[in-house]
Amino acid sequence: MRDEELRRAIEAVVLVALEPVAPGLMAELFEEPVERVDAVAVELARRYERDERGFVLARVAGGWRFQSHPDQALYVERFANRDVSHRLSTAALETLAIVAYRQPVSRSQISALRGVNVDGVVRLLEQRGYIRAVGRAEGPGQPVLFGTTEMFLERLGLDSIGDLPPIEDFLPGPDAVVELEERLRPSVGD
Amino acid sequence: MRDEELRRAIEAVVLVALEPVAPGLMAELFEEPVERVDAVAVELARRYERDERGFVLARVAGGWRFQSHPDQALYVERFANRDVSHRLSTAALETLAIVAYRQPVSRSQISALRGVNVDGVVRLLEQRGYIRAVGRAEGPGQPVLFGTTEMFLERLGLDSIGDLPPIEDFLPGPDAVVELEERLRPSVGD
Amino acid sequence: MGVSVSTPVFEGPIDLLLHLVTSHEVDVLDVPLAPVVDAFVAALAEGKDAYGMEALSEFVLVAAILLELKSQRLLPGPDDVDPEDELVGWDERDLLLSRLLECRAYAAVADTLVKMTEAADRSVPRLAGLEDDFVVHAPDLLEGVTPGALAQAFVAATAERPGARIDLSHVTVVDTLTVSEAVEELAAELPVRRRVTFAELTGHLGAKIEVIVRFLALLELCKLGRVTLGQGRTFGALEIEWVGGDEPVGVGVGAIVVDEYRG
Repeated sequence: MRDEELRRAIEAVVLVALEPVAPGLMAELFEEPVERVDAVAVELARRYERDERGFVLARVAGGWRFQSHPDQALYVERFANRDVSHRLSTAALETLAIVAYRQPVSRSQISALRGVNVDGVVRLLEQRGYIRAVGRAEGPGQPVLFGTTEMFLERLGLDSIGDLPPIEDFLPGPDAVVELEERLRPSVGD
Repeated sequence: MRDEELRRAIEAVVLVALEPVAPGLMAELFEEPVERVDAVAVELARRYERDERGFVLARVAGGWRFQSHPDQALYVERFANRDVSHRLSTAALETLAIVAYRQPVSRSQISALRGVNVDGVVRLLEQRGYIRAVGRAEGPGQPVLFGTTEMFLERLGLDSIGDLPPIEDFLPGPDAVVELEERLRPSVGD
Repeated sequence: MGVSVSTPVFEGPIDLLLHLVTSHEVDVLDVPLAPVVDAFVAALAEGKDAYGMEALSEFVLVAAILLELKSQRLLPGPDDVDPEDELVGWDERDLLLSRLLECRAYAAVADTLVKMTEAADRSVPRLAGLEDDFVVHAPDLLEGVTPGALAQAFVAATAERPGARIDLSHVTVVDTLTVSEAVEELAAELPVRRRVTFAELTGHLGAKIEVIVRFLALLELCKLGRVTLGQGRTFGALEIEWVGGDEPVGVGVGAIVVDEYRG
């Protein structure tokens, strides 16, 4: 298959898909190496961007999908009358962050970190489809372990969980750590 | 709005639409004369054809929509018939159950019950022929209402929708409540 | 963060106070915690509408961390301790330290997640799918799905949402427990069993709050001289013996405070 043919086939299949299409699946459909499919898709996405199309070919949750260009948000929102009111509370967001970076993680592990009971928040995140039970821990009680979902990736526009910004970037710097430690040192003999 | 801007806006809105978008609606959204919108859309469709895109911008049922290029039918059909999963996902089954018991029901009503966006799942059920649009609700936006199909009844071996098991049978009955209560009460004297 | 505190060394929002304490600008020993509590009570008095549950619970979290910090600092330093005990102290401190750091990091990440979501929200995926004229021969996805399974799916889909619950009567049994009720139950049960451990007495209970209420009820009975409580060794099983004879325990006649606890 020539590059041009491959490009057209990708355009057609991604257009009719309801979910991001994995390069591996396209490779099977087109009987071409997955690296080639991905390379052509990357080039195609670049091409749309250069041509200033109103849509983009985006890499989300491990696959390719068409979506409207961010700078057309005004018209798209007007058209779709979408409610983006599904804002999460700070507590829910911080819990979601813990699940995202610590997965798989149990309720009590999250609780221990947040210092509060998180049952309600975990349930909410589960109902919204951002996290799900991914297994059970060994040991007493075999608590349920949670991880993030494909939908979480889609909502954040991420290709994979590895694309989250490194947590180290958000940790207080070494100076702050040293100082914090000083504070916590039991003051021997004073 | 310049022609280029109008083109981008059309591309974005038609891409996200679930049904063909009437030029009149776009004219309202973009605050431009309908003739201009249509002229730009016609030119855009020609442009795609000339560039040999894998999709076309087609005039269908009084509106514009994207669809795969006819000469890509082989791959699209392969994709549509791929053997990914033989079973409905939990999300799809729950959505189907809501349509079955609550019909006629709109996307946003299902969304409100499930707590997540259901556009993709509804689309899947529709394309598989288990549900279909049965009318439109009155009121703002006149949302499409969905109901189950004959095929759905056939697959479940039902004569009519009235033969679905009463939902009350699946809620915890008074007996279960009493039993549960007994179990929770400290068993005096044993 | 809405709740402010006022202390001799600091005046302002409580999370800023925590920040200052952890970043060495205010000595935690200089912060009297009483004004912090006063601020909380004042906030409550203003009504939760003034701050919202979110801000108030955040306040409690921060206040708890402050308290933890302060108690760490106030505890006398180990004196003549064997190295192992000292290590225990280090462990706790390290745990607290890493928890504070991690909490801080996740709070910062949460802001970034919002920004990412907002950016992603500006794009809408195409969900129109396949044109109608394509024939899908894919296998029947409803294979093996019975009408009953569908009904169960409906119950699952609708019962999950807190607003859509149909019957909660069976839950309220667990939800509201009074110590006086527990006292009555124990007064009926214990004379029969005579000697029993706390674990045996509460082993069948599901909710933690039930166990707690039984424990409070036992303390009441102990106060009334109806039971003796004993523990053979530290962390050993709590043994309960009925010594109260057969007279009925007068509940609700004024002798026992009738507290209600909600799970």
